[in-house]
Amino acid sequence: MLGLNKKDTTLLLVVAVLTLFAPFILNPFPTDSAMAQFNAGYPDLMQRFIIFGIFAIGFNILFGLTGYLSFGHAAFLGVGSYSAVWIFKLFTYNVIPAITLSVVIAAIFSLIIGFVSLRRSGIYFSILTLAFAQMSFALAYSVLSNPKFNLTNGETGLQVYADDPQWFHRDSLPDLPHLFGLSMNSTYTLDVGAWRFDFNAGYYLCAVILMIVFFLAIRIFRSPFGMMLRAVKSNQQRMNYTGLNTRPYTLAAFVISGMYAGLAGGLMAAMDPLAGAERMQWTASGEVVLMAILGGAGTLIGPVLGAGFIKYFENIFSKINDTVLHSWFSFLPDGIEDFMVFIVHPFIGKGWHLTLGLLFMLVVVFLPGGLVEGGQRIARLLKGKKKTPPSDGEDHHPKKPPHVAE
Amino acid sequence: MGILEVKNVNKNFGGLKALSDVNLSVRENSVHAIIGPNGAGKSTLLNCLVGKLIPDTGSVMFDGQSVLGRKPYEINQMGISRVFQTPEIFGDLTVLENMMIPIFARRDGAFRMHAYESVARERGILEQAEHVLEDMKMADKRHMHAASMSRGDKRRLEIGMCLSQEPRLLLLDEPTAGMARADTNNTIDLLKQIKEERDITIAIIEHDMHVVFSLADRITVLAQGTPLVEDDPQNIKGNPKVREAYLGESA
Amino acid sequence: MDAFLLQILNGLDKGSAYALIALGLTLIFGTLGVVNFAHGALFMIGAFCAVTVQRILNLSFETLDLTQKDFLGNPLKIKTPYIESWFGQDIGAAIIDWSVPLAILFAIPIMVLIGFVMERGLIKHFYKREHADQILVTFGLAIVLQEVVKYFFGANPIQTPEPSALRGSVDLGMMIGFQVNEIVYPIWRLVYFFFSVTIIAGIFAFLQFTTFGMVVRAGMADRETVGLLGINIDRRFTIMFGVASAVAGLAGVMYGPLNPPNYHMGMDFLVLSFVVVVVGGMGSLPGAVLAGFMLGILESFASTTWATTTIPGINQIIIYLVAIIILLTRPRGLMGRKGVMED
Amino acid sequence: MNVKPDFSKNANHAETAPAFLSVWDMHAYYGESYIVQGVNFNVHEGEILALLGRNGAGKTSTLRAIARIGSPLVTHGEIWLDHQPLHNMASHEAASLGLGLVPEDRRIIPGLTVEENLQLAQIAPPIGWSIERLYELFPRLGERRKQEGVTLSGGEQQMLAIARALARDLKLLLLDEPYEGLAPVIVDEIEKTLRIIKEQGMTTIIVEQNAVRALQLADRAIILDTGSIVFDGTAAEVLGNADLRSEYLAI
Amino acid sequence: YVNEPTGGTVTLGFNVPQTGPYADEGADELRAYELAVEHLNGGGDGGMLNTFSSKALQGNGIMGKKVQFVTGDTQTKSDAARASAKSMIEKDGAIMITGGSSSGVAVAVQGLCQEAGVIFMAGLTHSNDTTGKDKKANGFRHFFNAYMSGAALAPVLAARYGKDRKAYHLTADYTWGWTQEESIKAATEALGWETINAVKTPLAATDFSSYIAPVLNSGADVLILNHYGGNMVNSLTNAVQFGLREKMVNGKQFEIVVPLYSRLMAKGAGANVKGILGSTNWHWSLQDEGSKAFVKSFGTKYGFPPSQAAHTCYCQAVLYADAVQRAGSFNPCAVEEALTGGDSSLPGISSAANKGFLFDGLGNGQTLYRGADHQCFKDVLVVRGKENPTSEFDLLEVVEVTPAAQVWYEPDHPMFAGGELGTCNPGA
Ligand SMILES: Nc1ncnc2c1ncn2[C@@H]1O[C@H](COP(=O)(O)OP(=O)(O)OP(=O)(O)O)[C@@H](O)[C@H]1O
Ligand SMILES: Nc1ncnc2c1ncn2[C@@H]1O[C@H](COP(=O)(O)OP(=O)(O)OP(=O)(O)O)[C@@H](O)[C@H]1O
Ligand SMILES: [Mg+2]
Ligand SMILES: [Mg+2]
Repeated sequence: MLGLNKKDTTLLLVVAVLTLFAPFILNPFPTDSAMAQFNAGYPDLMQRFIIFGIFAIGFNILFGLTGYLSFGHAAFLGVGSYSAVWIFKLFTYNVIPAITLSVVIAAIFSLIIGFVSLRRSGIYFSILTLAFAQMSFALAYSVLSNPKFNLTNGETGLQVYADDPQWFHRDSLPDLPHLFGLSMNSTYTLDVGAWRFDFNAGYYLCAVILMIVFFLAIRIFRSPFGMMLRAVKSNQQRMNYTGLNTRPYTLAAFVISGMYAGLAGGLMAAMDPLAGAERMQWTASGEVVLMAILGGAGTLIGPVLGAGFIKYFENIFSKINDTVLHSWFSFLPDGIEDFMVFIVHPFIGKGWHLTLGLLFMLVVVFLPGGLVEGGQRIARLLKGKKKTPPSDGEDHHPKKPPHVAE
Repeated sequence: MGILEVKNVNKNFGGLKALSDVNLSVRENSVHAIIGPNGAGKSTLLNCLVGKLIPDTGSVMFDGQSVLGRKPYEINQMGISRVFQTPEIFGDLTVLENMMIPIFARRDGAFRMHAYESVARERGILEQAEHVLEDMKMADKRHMHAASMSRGDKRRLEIGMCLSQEPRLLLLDEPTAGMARADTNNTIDLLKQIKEERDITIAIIEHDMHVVFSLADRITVLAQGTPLVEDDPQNIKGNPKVREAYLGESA
Repeated sequence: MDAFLLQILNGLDKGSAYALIALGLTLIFGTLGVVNFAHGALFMIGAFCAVTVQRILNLSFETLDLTQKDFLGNPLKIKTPYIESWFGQDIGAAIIDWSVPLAILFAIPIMVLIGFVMERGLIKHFYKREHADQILVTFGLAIVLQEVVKYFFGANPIQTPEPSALRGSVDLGMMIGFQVNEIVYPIWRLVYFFFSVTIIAGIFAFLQFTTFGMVVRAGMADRETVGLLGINIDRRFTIMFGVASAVAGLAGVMYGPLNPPNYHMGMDFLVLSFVVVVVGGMGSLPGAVLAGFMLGILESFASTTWATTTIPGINQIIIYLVAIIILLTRPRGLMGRKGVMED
Repeated sequence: MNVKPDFSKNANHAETAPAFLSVWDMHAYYGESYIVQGVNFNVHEGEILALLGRNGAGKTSTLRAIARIGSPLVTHGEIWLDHQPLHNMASHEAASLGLGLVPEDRRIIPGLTVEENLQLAQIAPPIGWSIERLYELFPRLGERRKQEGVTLSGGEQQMLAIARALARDLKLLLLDEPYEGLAPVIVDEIEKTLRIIKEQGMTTIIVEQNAVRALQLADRAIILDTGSIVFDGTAAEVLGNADLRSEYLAI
Repeated sequence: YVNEPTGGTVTLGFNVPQTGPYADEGADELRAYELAVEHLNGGGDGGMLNTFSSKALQGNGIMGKKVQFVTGDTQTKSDAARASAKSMIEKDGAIMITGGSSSGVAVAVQGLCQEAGVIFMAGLTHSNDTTGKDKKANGFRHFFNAYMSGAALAPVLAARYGKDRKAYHLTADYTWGWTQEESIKAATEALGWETINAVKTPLAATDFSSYIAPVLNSGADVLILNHYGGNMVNSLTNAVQFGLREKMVNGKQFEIVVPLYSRLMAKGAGANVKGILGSTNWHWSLQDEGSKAFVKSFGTKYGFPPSQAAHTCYCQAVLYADAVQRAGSFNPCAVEEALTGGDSSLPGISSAANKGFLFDGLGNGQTLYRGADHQCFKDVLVVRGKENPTSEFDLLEVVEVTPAAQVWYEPDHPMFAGGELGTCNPGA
């Protein structure tokens, strides 16, 4: 289907089903139960899963295929967000022009930064991208938000104000980002018994876009272009002496992944019309690196899983507080209840970072291929412990032989 | 006038004269062997031909065009392919993929962004790659990761990759080193066959005299960066200077 | 001229912190090839060694003072450190006063131990893994270390003052013929500078005048072959880790009086120290030190009013700008070795 | 045709092992691929053993397994060297017993000069030939002592790899294709050296594609095919057995 | 309206920094909120509910509905704070969001609440913009602001340090820093001080030596640190290290001023704060009934006195509850009307804008929640680092309580101009 082989078609279908039914899948617990705390099926978080999924997929096109580890990808996401909000401010709340411009501006930025940074490889490349992103962040945070020339509105983030021109805005349209009148935050809520499911317009826009870009990512991975990128990763030298110019290949990959980042940034602004400078900080760039590795760099679905994992912890675990704990353990005798709360306390609420850090370590130590490997192991167990036959070249995370002479 | 003309090439590394005043002319459709003691500058000369090194002085003309100042990929696009002394392959890719890449390079040039097409649909290229694998007797290894092959196999793969490009000039740096005798013989046959079938010129560096004398039409002996003699194989064999400097008594 | 000298001093002083942290990092990152995102955390733990020593020395018993009231109106509890009651008030107070220098003695074994445990328990399994995996595991470790410290010490900065004898500033300018108040510099900052120079010299001597450095470099390039030559490279890597960890820790201990430690100070330095190491060139110790001092000085100059009015915001981006310029003009940073982390 | 070791599974092999080096039922894997499939052989003190076979037969893997390099991973079997259980040792411990390997891809350490590469070999005991003496054996290396090892020519690197092994005081020398890339005169030279050290009592295993040369040097020969031994006998037997030669060695 | 509480409970969202540099401040805010919830639900000793001038609250929750709460982590990042607030609104059905420890976050979350149609009760936010150019109908600020700091501090500075002073400013290079600098500069210049230089320091700076070093021979005799949090702790520590406080310049003792103090940060700066003047919104040593009651119930529960952040958060929770109760509805528009729509005014100020909801008994004396911009007007404290602290909490002493009238400004004051309050948004 769509020019994909059977395996990829299945993968795409699985992703499609998962995203379309996410409002159900992510809200497995009745709204009033103690476990409802773990429900993730509310619009904002679902949108974030998708948006960061797109960001991570794009990052992985660069990192997973070429091995170039960019430590400044958040800059493109930030630039995308700023562009989108500027469209909202100047022209219209319609998301189509905003998202389009995000992608275009991010492409221009990544073309420039990529062109310069790709003159170096390895760690030198990483630090160059980091430096560009940190400069963008610093400029956005203060210099570009000075009262005379306020491009970014600094610390607070760029917002739409009532007195902004919005030339193409009409009163009949929602006062929030919308798709030809369909407001991005309009949500249809379905109550089924004790359960509640939210179907949000913005989420479904993101979901459709995700499916498109995921499909494109599959095509890229399976294309001659993708093969060339993997060849660059494997041996640039041989590539050159084989008559292929590596620079345009890597630059193209860089720009494509920058466009994905810009798209994610644009969508982020479309879901919530604010563009903050922290989006460009190194921690944000680091986050997408972690997402890709955590999920399984070089795999198609891994980065999406990694993105979901991190965002889930950030949004769900940070909200568990002692009161919630007490309600969970209230069935226990008082002393034991307090003891349990005491034990769990450091890992939730303000301790969610600790949990995340521990999980990072556990995943890399026990699942060298990332979450995808975890999934494969489970699948293998279910299939009855058969060793998988040697892959047929379809498997895109070739285990490198140990780099003894690196 | 040969297809490859090397004129007055000099190359120094620091104080070391690796190549001094090298002149070489390789006739079209011939096999030209370059032999000589270790460290004579043979690989350095090859490096100057493919753009890995730039000679300090001198000129290198391929088919009437200068190769100097061109990037390696441009030189390859001119029709020069090279096999390295230590195998250079795409270790993370499968053998089949390794074989496809040079064919893409020949078809599409230095850069072409087929980002939406599928590798699996590139029937022509797949077939061609399979064909070369058959020739190299490696078809059974097509889905192996290239890095996990034994070294002899890696070398055969690299030769295959270069042949698949149908180059006009093929540069081989010790192609059969570490190769089993059976495969060495295969390779000799293959090269002979290719030379007959195609319009190809081969320059080969080898320490295995069996290979050199089976293939070469002409031999240049390089010593300490300068050509010592250039002659037909039979004359080289008998040349006392060469025997002393290079061949030793056992040859 | 005086302003110039002053910023040079500042630069040397900032630079000595950068150089020291980068030196530790380059031992692990540039030499062992492990992308250690936990290095900042080691620096932070060093600083908290000083906090801990200070806390231990300040362990107190409480007496009630009925004449004063606390915020709830109860009698005020007066704390007296045990040290003061054991050694008398003067000596006790003096010991507490010197808690930061004393912490050095405490920090060295602790940091070396942390380095050993970290290497044996975790990093050892990651030498052959991809850099990406190293990033993930060390970043996870950094978060964990940081959160543990936060759990015990809170998020606020904690004062770890220098001994009162070394507090305050000296008028260096007057000594060399300038006017009063023209070049005034804090004593502890001068101490920090000389301390780092000493440590840097020590590490250089250790690696230069012994074969240790060569062996470790060789081991990083090709562990297998070094093992075949009868060298137990694992042990040397562990030692290297211990040394690097101690260097980071000492940098942290002495840094406390300059700026009060908090649990995230490591992260604040992390990115910067990577930049310093890479600008210095991978695998080069002198490079890291040079880059540390250079960036320190440039940063100081960029923060002068003259610089910020000429190019607004230059103080925010100077380090990154310089990094870009250097990396584009010199392929391997200032003095990087070929082939180290270039792919 | 496999040799049966003279010891049973449970005996204390240290006493019963008849030979200087005994490899008993060794199995080894690279990840999931089963490479060395139950290899048994003995080498007596002072003997030179030639280990022959096609590309990918498992020769290198066998040597690496004996040298205790972690890959391939030996999952079963025992290796005794001079009554010491090598199979329980890490590679640096094996090396300190006097085992040395000249690896097939030379493994010159990047970033170190020629001299440093040699010095590195003399950091841990037992120390063998002095560096000056090695320079006498390979004058070429002496001339290049300050050059970075990896920029040497292929043959020079091979000399360095051999010199580095001799810089240690060895009981057992494992040579993986030592003649590869060397000019015939140098090969003669090295062969002479090997004979000299043999006379001094060194035990050697040599893997070589140039089977004839290896067999002329060796006392005994083993032929490997897909990870198991298919022949174990004297070198003369191989030279005399045309079937064997043509089937496995193509000579 | 959005998230109308239907059952027997009502959910409030407490959105505070739980990770990052302000985590301790956030933790203190959270303690205050929990205390407020306890008091609202009739537990504990009732705290300031007993001293609060409005007696609408019954101790039975809000309008008879038991108060529940959810917590979230702002990470002191606009994005994360908005994500957290959104989850409270979308997932937990929170009817009001409150908290925060920085102005950037407050403005970002305030904007979100306006769009989503819930009430935002700002926590610690000191920038003029929160109720200036970024004010929103659904947002309310109890905390004081940079302008007020300047207005309160300037006379005290003049009285103590004289009118002939030369000031050198170091300013955190982001919006709060700028409004702080603008405010204090205006206030001190009005008194006759001269501004020698105003230098912006990068937000990420951890060491300020290169900014401090030139101060001494710039001719300035006062250093004003427009820094907060970690920046303030470090810049002050550095300034003291450079020996500025012992120097005589222009024949005068060199002085340092920290316009915005917080006790938690003062603790971080340790002995360096001794004798240094600044302003705060509130301090536990205040002796009015409200403050005493609050310190008592907080101190009894947690074992140490509350910070100003805790105080303002507690007040905001109580003020919100009270407004709902008085309005008889959770509808944000009704709440806005009850909270700021009144006609009462602060005594002694003649201004058309002096109109809103007047209350007392929450510390700070008589307080007006002004209708025009949703900013509270009340007494502002000028404090000084204590020379001989008796305990680890006893770091600041109140030098002067500046009356509300002195920090009053008109809603159209240039430092606050630009934004529009808009109209309340009840959401769906
Ligand atoms: N980058 C370099 N720096 C310094 N010297 C070099 C460098 N590259 C090569 N050389 C020296 O130049 C000489 C010629 O080297 P080259 O590799 O061309 O020899 P070769 O003829 O190919 O020998 P072999 O048959 O052993 O491969 C050698 O002595 C080598 O040490
Ligand atoms: N790192 C590796 N991972 C997986 N398989 C490997 C690896 N290295 C070698 N092999 C496989 O092990 C088999 C034996 O390889 P080995 O290198 O021992 O052969 P060899 O006899 O030395 O061959 P050659 O003469 O080509 O050097 C080969 O089939 C090869 O594909
Ligand atoms: Mg060569
Ligand atoms: Mg081999």
